[in-house]
Amino acid sequence: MNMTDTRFSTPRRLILQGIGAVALVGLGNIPFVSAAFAAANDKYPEDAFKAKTEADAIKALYGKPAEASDKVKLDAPEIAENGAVVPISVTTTLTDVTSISFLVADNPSALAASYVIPAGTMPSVANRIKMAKTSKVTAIIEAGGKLYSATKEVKVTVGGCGG
Amino acid sequence: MKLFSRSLALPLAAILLAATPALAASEADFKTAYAAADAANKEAGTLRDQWTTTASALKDAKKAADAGDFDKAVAEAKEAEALAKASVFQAKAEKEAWKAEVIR
Amino acid sequence: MRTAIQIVSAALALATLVLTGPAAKAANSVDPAADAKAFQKYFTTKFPKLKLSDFVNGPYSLNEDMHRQWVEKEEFPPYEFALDAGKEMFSKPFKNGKTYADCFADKGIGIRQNYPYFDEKEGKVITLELALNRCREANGEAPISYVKDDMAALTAYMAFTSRGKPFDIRIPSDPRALAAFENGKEYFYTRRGQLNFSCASCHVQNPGERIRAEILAPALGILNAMPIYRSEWGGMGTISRRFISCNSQTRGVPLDPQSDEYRDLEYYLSYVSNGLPISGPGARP
Amino acid sequence: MASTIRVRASATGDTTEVQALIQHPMDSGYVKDAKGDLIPAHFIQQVTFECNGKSVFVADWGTAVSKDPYVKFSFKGGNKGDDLKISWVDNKGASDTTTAKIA
Repeated sequence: MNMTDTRFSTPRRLILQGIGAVALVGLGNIPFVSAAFAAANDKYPEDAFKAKTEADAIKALYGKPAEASDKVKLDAPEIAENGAVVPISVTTTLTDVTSISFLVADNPSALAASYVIPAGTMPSVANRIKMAKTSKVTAIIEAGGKLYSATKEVKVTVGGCGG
Repeated sequence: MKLFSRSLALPLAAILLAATPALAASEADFKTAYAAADAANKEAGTLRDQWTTTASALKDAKKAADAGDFDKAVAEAKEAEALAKASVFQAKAEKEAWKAEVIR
Repeated sequence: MRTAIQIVSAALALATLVLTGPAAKAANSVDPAADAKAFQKYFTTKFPKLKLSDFVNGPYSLNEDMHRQWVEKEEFPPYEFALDAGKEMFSKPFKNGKTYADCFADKGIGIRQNYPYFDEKEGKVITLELALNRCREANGEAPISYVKDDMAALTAYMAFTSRGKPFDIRIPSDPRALAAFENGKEYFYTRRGQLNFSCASCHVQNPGERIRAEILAPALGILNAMPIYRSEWGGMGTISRRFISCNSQTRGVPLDPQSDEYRDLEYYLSYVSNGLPISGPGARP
Repeated sequence: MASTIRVRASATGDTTEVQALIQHPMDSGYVKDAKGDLIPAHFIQQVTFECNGKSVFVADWGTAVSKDPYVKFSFKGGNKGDDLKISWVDNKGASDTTTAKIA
């Protein structure tokens, strides 16, 4: 792997490239979208983002519990280089995915980001989030109307020798 | 490891110096203590090695004096002086000491 | 009170004696080339697995977890906006119609690796940041801050046009140039601030070690990625800003940006990294 | 004024990979400024991505998304040369839109 990638303009074929291009079989069938909860349509889920705890956020957003699943591949650093920019991404082999969310348990409000995944869009997202302190980070994937999750702990502290 | 032995000597010395005033300090006491601290800090400035902690101790001293609490003001000024003197000592000591650390 | 200060000086005197005793070899003959060779050898021996050019990535070449986070950021780097702003500023003419390109060799493109240089007329080190402000003043414009975004954007664009080119710092056989190099070296190894650290304490004795969330970068190649977008600052930082923040980290009062010590320090650090490629602008924790 | 949205959209086969970087302070409302006063919350709440009039991705963001936010995803059904329309709106009602061609 090329350690110093100095070609700025051309798109990079780096190890993270694989995450974006996860081919998903069986997308042909049109999923019935029960617009029961905000996550399904495009309205901004205001109260989910206002919820303090993870449980409240998930309830407000999806209205059902999530079960851990090894089909949800959450990629997060062990020690964040800086709490302000923590690269987090998730991908899955689950099919019929309609929504993906990231939650940080110990942030002032747990829900960090939530994504609507229309039919035809791959079930994988990469983004950069902020973490107040060391905390469990959870990715939730809504597939076929059910919730699946994966959790990792990310250590966060300030840098430097104090000043 | 030499990195730690030296850096502990200085902060410890500064804490040792929190003098306890016997009788209530007056504004004059504060002025002399502050002048001494300020002079030492200026010398550190000429040696290009002032400490941020000296600056904040001087600021606290002035704030206490403005509030009329001259006991606290003198104590802060004394601490500022000690810190400033330590920084002057550090700068002078380092005039030679740095050569020992150069990569050869 | 008096006795307390004597205790301090006694303890320090003892510590200094212990240290300077063994290495009392006189280092008064200034030989930059030998310094640079020894400097690079120290780091390549300390990190045998790294190629010389890897050192320009600082902490990211010394820790796999950090490296992955860096690779992710480099996919679409946060300094993208500063780079575009810098490119725009660089070509926007001054009130007198001239532009920065008129102040620099090769119109300012692909020349970052030659900075800082020693100006024999003035007898002092000229850094890229100083040259940019001088160009503004020569064209009737007000100088800009050395630590704020505009200067970082301009130097980001100029660094970008030099990406991959090896550092090529020259020391003319002018005694004042040798003195500037030596002055920079002295500043680099001098302990300062209440925490009593020198630049070398962290970047020579402890690169690759953790200092809370961060991994200390090796001193070799430490300026190659400048200016840097630091997550810590949530914005760009010039070399001036980095020196200032390093000083205050050790509780030392920073000097003014572009003061003699800082320019000479940049001269020393750039010279000993000759041959390593420019990789700025960079992203850092 | 240059757009605040930087996009890279490249199609390989029938899968288009999209990367977006948006210039925005993303203030969470929990941070104090130098004087010690709280910087009011100012963050992008929703970003919509449409290709040929069809929504391909919607991002709902809270106060924990990084400054100059970045997101990457892929979708099927986009071809080289198609338009990808991206627009965001923040909690103060400000917004920006840009249209990029799939490379």
